Amino acid sequence: MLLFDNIVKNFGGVNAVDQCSFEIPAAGITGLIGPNGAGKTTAFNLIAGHLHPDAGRVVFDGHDVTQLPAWQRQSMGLSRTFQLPHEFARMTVLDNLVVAADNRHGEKILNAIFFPGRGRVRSHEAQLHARRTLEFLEIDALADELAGNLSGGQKKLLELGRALMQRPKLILLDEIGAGVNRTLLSKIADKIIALNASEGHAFCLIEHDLDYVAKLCSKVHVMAQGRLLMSGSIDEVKNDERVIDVYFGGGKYQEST
Amino acid sequence: MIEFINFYLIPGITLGSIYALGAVGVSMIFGILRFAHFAHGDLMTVGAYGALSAVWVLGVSPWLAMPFAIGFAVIAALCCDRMFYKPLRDLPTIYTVIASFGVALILRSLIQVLWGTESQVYSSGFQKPLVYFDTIRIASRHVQIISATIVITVALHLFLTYSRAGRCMRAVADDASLARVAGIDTDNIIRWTWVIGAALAAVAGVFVGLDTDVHTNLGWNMLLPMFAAALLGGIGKPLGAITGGLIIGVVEECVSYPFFGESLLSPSYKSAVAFVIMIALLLFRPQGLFRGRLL
Amino acid sequence: MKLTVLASAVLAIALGSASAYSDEVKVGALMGITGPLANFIPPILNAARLAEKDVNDGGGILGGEKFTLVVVDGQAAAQPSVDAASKLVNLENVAAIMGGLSSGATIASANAVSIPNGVLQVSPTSTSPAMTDMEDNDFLFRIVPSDNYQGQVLAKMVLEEQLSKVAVAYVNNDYGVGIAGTFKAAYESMGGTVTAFEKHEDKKNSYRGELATMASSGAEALVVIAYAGGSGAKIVKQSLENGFFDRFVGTDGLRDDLLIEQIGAEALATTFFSAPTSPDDNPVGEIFHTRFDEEFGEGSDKPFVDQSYDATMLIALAIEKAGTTDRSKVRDALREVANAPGEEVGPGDWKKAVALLADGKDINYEGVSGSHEFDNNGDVAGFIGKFVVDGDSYKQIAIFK
Amino acid sequence: MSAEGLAFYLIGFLTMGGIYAVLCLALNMQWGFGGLFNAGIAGFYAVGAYTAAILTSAGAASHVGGFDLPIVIGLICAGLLAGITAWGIARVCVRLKADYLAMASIGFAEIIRLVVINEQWLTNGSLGISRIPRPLEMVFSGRQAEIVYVVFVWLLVLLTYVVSQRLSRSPWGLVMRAIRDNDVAADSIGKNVQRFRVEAFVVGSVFMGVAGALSAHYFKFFSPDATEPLLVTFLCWVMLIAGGSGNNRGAIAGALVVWAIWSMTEIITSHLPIEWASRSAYLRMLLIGLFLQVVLQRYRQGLLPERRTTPVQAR
Repeated sequence: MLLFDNIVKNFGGVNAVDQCSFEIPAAGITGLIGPNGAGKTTAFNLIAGHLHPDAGRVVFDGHDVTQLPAWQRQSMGLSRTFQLPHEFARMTVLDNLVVAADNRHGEKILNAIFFPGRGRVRSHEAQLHARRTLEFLEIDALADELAGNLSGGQKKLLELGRALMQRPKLILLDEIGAGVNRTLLSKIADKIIALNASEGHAFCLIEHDLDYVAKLCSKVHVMAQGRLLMSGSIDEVKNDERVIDVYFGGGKYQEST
Repeated sequence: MIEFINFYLIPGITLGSIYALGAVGVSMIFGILRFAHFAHGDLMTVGAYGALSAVWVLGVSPWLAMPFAIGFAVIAALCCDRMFYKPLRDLPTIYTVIASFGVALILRSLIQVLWGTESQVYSSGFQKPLVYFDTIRIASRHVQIISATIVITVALHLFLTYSRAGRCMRAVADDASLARVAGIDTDNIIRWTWVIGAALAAVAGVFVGLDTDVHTNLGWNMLLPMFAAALLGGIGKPLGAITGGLIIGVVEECVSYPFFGESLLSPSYKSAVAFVIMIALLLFRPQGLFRGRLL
Repeated sequence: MKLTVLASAVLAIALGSASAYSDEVKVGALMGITGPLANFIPPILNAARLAEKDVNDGGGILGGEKFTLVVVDGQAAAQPSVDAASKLVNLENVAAIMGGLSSGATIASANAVSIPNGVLQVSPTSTSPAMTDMEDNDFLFRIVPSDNYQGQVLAKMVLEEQLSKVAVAYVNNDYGVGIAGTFKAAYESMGGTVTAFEKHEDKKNSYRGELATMASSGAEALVVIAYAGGSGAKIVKQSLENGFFDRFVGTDGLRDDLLIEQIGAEALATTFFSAPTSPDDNPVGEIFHTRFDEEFGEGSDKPFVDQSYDATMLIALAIEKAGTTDRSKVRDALREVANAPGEEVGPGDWKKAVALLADGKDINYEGVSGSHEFDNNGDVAGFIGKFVVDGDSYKQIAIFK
Repeated sequence: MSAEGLAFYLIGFLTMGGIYAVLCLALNMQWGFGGLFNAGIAGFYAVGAYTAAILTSAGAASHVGGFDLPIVIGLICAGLLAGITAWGIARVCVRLKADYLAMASIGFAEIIRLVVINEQWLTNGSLGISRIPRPLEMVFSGRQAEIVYVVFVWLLVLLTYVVSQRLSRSPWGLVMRAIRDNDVAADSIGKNVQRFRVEAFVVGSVFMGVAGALSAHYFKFFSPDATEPLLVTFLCWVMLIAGGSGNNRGAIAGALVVWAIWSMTEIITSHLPIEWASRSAYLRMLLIGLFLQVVLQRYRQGLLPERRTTPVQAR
């Protein structure tokens, strides 16, 4: 599904991502873990197109998307959520989802001015879809609330819902669990598993909580210092000496992060 | 060539010195308080009129009146911050920017009510310039302005490098969040920013009055070149702002020099120079020459 | 909503106060108090006040009623001038409007307010040639000659001084561009050579670069068409300091006491100025200036002071002549009181003028700034005087017609 | 003062107020929907005004112009040219963050102003363009013409309002709001942020050009002093903030209320004794400055705050 191929990204002399390569399969839920500063979020930004690599290439669904801006990758079926909530604060929850739907005709400015009817059907569909998504995520009661007034956890759900609106092939979840209470967290996990099973969305998620990763992910990539440390099942990863060293050991990887 | 130095370069450096002193405040306020302060030019005007009052009342020379200029401008700046900017500090900066537009209007109208609108001079008459080596002609007030700017620059550099307040200011300008973690008293830093910014603006205002005359639009007319200077030097870099001011001043004066027989640009387009530099910078090197902060 | 309440309260108060007096004759003064011309305003306003005072001290207008000037701020720009003129015409119900200082403000307010509402407007200072052939139904007048005129006279004056090569530095606004353009055309057609012709913005601090270029063009003198309080004094000062020019020719904008204050009379010994004036057999200028300085302390030599007084006085005379505040009658009366023939009256002669008018005699106002004979376009030909510096003031030495 | 006088004052007031309403609606398209901090309104206003003036005025020897074209064509061209200018500027500038965009747009507006006052062959420089016609001038004259023009202006306010309302209720408007709230997230949901911003900047500027053309026809004369940034850019911002950015009716209400305050404060100050005349004008400016601060601190939402309901109604 997605190939992260030999990517280098340099910020002011520091290689945040350094010749890192991994693959995200078309089915299943992939985890991306690593200590703080390992370059995980940078990798996500590179995949989603919010950053562009200094070297290497990103291949998505068989297309080289390295040079494409984020919005084009999204329309190819690549969605994401953010580590810190990026809601549209002054819009209602429902609109936050509706806007994410594709409405090519309605979004043309000349149509908006001269043919306000074009795109109306699509808007109607998008609203229905948005309401169904909110129901599925169990936040439909908040549909008319301004998104800025939501709690941190609710915003995470909102972002997940927004990412689902264009029926993406792959969804990147950046610390979906951070700042979310236990109950909501396991609810989110259930939703992700359900979505993966029923709708066939592939997921890749960054997460610190290894138990959470274990619950969700079939395969895990471990990053450290901008490089891929290893890949494998969660059990393999948990028992790997290098990983333990990075996470707990104060070994050679710790110093530089 | 000697004509170029006398009539283009030296006036350019003088103008640049004035821009430079004004731009320091713009740059620091932009870096620390994170908004474009549109009333900064009018702080210059407040300073110039403060000195004018002292010249009138006490009959002293404008140089001795400088403390009054600084006092007026600093008080004005601190009051405006307290009354108009502080209540908006937690909002998006756009509100503060618009507020500063209003403050510019308030300051200017106050000056017009209190001092009237006719243009004034500190002292009348004209002096023949000093002549060096039979060729270089430079007005003594230009010598004074330029050397005073050098002294101020050195003092500012020492303050920012060696005093605690100065180091804190630089830290906040570089990275506000980091500075907060390090336990820096932000309110205090903000106060220092206003004091230094306003004081230098006042000095610049008095310099304008010394060089030409004092009128109520004096600072407002110079605002955009000062912004350009602050951007050129890099936001939050006081010494960068000084360099930027000098560059803008010199370039503005020198573009109309007939380098190749024809002047590069009609003098009536002089003011466009600062804008062109500013726009080019925004597009190609928004961090400025000295790697300033990007907002 | 509170704002709407506030706005209606403001309106209510205003309406109340507007209708409070009724036995007064109101004339609007459309000034640019704030805005780019702000630093010229105080003496101009004082001159209008002096005219108001002269009328009231001389027994009032229309049989003893109070003559009141309503001053509004047009900010020397089109939008606020139109708005201010509309208030004068519609709310204050003025009989006529004195003003519009910059041509842009005058033309816009006349087009949008005075002409459609049929109100006489007399501008004391607008010099734009565009005003000459406006379709104004004869409601718009001005008492300064169009730029076309002063420029031509100035050219004659310069040639008479044996200056055949001059450089021209002019400020880039309607005043500077207008006079400079006609000066250049006239001067060159009479055989003079303009060696350099540069416009400038009046907010700059240094003009040394332009001046150096102009100095090297071989000119014998520098013609400065700019306001002394704006760029004019700076240009003269910087030229003298650096030895670019030692001889200057100025217009009424430069002929300002401020110039002598800043430069000193000595350095200006060879400099001469053109300015609209009155014919020499009408020595009212001197008396007026003395009275003005007694009343207000200073400022009689500032630009446009004379014109402001004359415009206000002419309007007052026209109202008296019309015998009513009816707007179109006031307009019709203006030419009659301003133009010859008729018994001559001057500034301060209000009582005499009223008496003459009461006797049914024709009068002819000869003002401080000229004799004001309006042509069909509402323009005056005017007299241009030649002035030189005399001590700390100016002296008229010749008159051109 | 008579009822008739009051009526015609109100007509004059509504004409200027209407022109400001168009400007304010245009700014709302840029700032209210799109979060674009345009501080160079005066520049687009000038482009529109001069385009209309040059195309519709009677002949003149001193500058290009005198095409004597119908006013409608002048208006359309004014909008188009302002839009094209805005497109050029937007292509390079809209990616800048708010404060930087403000500075860049001020810079461009100043350059436009310098071109206008210096290129005499084109604009007649500081002497201005005269003999600009008004609609139906042949038929109506005097006070009737005032009434005709106020109707004309408000028809264009209506047009601007309809366009603005359609935009804000369309999916395009929804995306614009999303971009305003969070451009990175809008990018991540597949919206071409750059394209939308350029569109918003251009469409707003088109109407700023139209507003410029309207004032040129109103004054029948246009010179650079009518493009003073204080009177165009600054005042327009105060109007939008006071009226409620993001709300089209708020933009119109803000334009009228602030113009009323701007205009009516003078009715009081002009009744002060004449010795006060020059001072009171500054006191008035001072009051307007303070009024802005009060609005910013107390009534930040404006008269009519942004509506939160879903713009596209589900049926």
